[in-house]
Amino acid sequence: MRSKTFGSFAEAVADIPDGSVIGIGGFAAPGTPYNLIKALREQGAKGLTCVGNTTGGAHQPRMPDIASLVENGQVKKVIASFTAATRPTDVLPFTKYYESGEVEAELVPQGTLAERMRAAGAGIPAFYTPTAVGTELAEGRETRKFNGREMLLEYALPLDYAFVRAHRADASGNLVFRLTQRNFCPLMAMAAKVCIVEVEEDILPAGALDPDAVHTSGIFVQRLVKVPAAPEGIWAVRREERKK
Amino acid sequence: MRSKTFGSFAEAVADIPDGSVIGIGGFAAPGTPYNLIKALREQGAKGLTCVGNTTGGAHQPRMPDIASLVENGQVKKVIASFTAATRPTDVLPFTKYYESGEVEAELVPQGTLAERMRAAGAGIPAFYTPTAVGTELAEGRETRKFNGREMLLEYALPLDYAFVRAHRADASGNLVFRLTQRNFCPLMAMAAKVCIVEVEEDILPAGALDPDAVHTSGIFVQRLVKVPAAPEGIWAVRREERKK
Amino acid sequence: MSDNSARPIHASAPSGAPATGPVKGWDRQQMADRLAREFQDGWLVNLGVGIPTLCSNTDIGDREITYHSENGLIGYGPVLSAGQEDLHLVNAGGQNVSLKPDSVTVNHADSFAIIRSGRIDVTVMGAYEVGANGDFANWKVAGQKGGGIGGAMDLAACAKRVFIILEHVTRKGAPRLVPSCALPVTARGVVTLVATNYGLFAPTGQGFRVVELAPGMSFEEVRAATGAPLEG
Amino acid sequence: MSDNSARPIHASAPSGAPATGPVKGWDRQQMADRLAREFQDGWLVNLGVGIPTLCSNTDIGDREITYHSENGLIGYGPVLSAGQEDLHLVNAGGQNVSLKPDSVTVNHADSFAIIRSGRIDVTVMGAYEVGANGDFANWKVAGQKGGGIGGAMDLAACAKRVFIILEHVTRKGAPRLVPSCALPVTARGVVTLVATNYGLFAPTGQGFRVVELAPGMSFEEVRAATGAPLEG
Repeated sequence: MRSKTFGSFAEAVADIPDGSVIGIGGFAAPGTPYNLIKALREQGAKGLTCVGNTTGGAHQPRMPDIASLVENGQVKKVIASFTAATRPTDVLPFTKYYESGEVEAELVPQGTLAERMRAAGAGIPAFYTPTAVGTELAEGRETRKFNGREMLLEYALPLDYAFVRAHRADASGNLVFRLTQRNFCPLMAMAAKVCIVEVEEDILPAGALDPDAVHTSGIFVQRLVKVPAAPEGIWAVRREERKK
Repeated sequence: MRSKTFGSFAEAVADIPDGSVIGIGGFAAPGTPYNLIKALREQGAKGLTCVGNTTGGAHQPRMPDIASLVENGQVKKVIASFTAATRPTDVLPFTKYYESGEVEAELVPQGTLAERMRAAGAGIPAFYTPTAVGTELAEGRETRKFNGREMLLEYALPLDYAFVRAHRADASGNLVFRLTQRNFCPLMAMAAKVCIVEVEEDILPAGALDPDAVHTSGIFVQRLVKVPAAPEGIWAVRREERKK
Repeated sequence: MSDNSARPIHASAPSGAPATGPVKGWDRQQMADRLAREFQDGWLVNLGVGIPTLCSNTDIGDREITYHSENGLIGYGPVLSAGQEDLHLVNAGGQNVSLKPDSVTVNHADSFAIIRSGRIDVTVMGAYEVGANGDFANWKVAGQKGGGIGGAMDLAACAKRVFIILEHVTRKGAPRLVPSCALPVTARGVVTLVATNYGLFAPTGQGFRVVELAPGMSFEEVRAATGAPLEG
Repeated sequence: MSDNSARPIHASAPSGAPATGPVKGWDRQQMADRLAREFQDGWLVNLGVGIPTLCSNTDIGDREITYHSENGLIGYGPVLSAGQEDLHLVNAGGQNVSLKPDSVTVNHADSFAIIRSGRIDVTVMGAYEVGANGDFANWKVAGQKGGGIGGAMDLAACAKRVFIILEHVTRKGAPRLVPSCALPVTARGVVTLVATNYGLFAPTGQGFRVVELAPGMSFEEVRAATGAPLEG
């Protein structure tokens, strides 16, 4: 089997061209591919469309997130369920770039965002959902009644690349996530042409994972990079900071 | 916690009314709820709509299957991906009832059948698919082009009841399937108002299953019945027959 | 699953109103408690970030509630203190929660399948405004470009019941219970129960029916602070 | 993953044609072998029930092929003999197959997500008829009410390539390679390669191009048995 394992984050993201559409997994910390985002910031690709639940929070210390790519001038557009925090007093690093018009954004309800990527990965070009009917997000858009209830037409959201973080992987790219680390990650893997995974544990030989307990099949996974020990592994930084 | 465990298959199916829409899990033998089908045949509900991949094969010995409910006069309509075998010389027990007009049938491509139940369980009233475009199944139906490709509109398929067979379950109804036993079972559980499960192993206390390795959450599962040892467990019958 | 029953009920002053001598109105925990007492045995409940989270502190006896978090967590227990937490396990607010014996994790599409298919018995959310017509607004403030939706629109459109917790008036004293929302709505006609620091209310279409007044609040006082007709 | 390389190539007589002295045409295994040799390294392959299953017996050297079975099995190995089988593990034909080290199971919706999203590099199926226009028919015979679709329509509409294996003529000698199908089609314009007992052919729109003739078959002989123009 051709190895899917890359020796560094830099190598794993080296060929990503300008203008790519990249899904960034994670919900809060779990599943967020901090190392891959950091590598992409160093790689420098521009004109990116980044898809994620959020653009990153206002927490200190700052972690590598979509907003950090925005700050680095690499992002043209963001597709997310937040362009601002729910609490008006929390100011997200991203928000000013959007408000000033430097970066475009498409605001999508979280479940619709997940389902649009699942649809892309399932060959479904479009589907109907009750979510957002009657809101500003549905203005001027196509709706249709099913069983008397108005539904909004939503389109698949395909990705060029998915960046995800998994707990375990085998050499053929089968992935297992731990607890709430899973979130958007399997859907982004399905929706993407190329899925790049940062893996917390040592990459296992094929056969080490229970076939019934794999969350993402290796047919959706092209590249694996082992997360090094702290402090390079980044995660630990936040853990240490939290202890203070 | 209110117990979801029933003492017998008869009790678990006792209240199923005439006219119910029932999904029957399984693909070939794995996942097929033979014991529940047998109990439903004894229970006698009529005017049923049965949903499954097939109506059952021509194999001997006959196992409890949708066709056996048809033979018993309980079925009004079948929704399946086969009303006849692919090989014209294989005559399915069901086919003659359909050809004579005694039972209606809706023939649905297998992936569309799975996705229609998944949609019902996911609150998606309808979706578009490339499958069956340009075929007899699409005649007179609504299609639409996405990215230049013609797609067929398909509707969610909700169920009143799902009958499935699982390998392990805990007392709260969380299910784990083994190997290809999973097939349609989790989708039928999602699509149904009431999911009834025949469980191969002893029903486990809550906490015995890895939360990351559960295939169907207990919130989709209402009733559990432990499959008794052979020969009551039925499965073993076929295994023994095969050895002859 | 009332694991939180031993937790103290917060006894802070009513928020949004000065603490003046005798108890007047509900504090944040009491607003949450009042809604939580509506939860029925066996319900699947989704709690929004902020005050709604406090509903899980309420003692509701032996009623079994399963909490659903939209990031793919079905069934979870109390927030854990620093050092005790599992960093792979967070609720929708990013708090490190604990597992229950029957907890299950799923991906985001499966989590919202549960929401969209109407299996959430109640979602409890904060809001800026609630309309007498059952609309509410909680994702965008006036004049803002974009906003913060998260899972709110999915939950609001699809849960069996939508309960709202909010301060009865703004900091400037303007009513938050209004005939119809001025802000962009999150969903239309879905709210069935609203807890404020002044009491518990039900939108009726034309106004708000008083289900219960908080201690020390008079009907007249609440009517004056409500933007839509108050029904006794 | 050519685990089947040690298996003998079947040496039965060409099916659908009498065994007359010198070798003439391909038998079922040889038809399957010829298509399997088109499989490229790394492909994800779905084999239909019947003759297509024989493709997994073919020795294609060190090319790694992953077999997908629509009942939710990604990666599987040879069919096991009675007594050795795991009754929870079947392929799409209901045969008890074996696991490979990287095998994964998924549910039916996830299995068809793989198919519908175009990730199957090739699906190999049997058919009653193939049209020069790339249509094919394999789910319903003439005059039949209903039929047997299974996963064929999903696979045919969505796989990157559709290869067909069928006897060149019917038992009555009528051609199965025709300008366009008389039977209800499974999908339109999708077939790129057809193996028959007479050789390997590619639909061109107007006719069929001969990619390779089976041993002992002449162009003229095949042309006479083909319902659409044969191109050299």
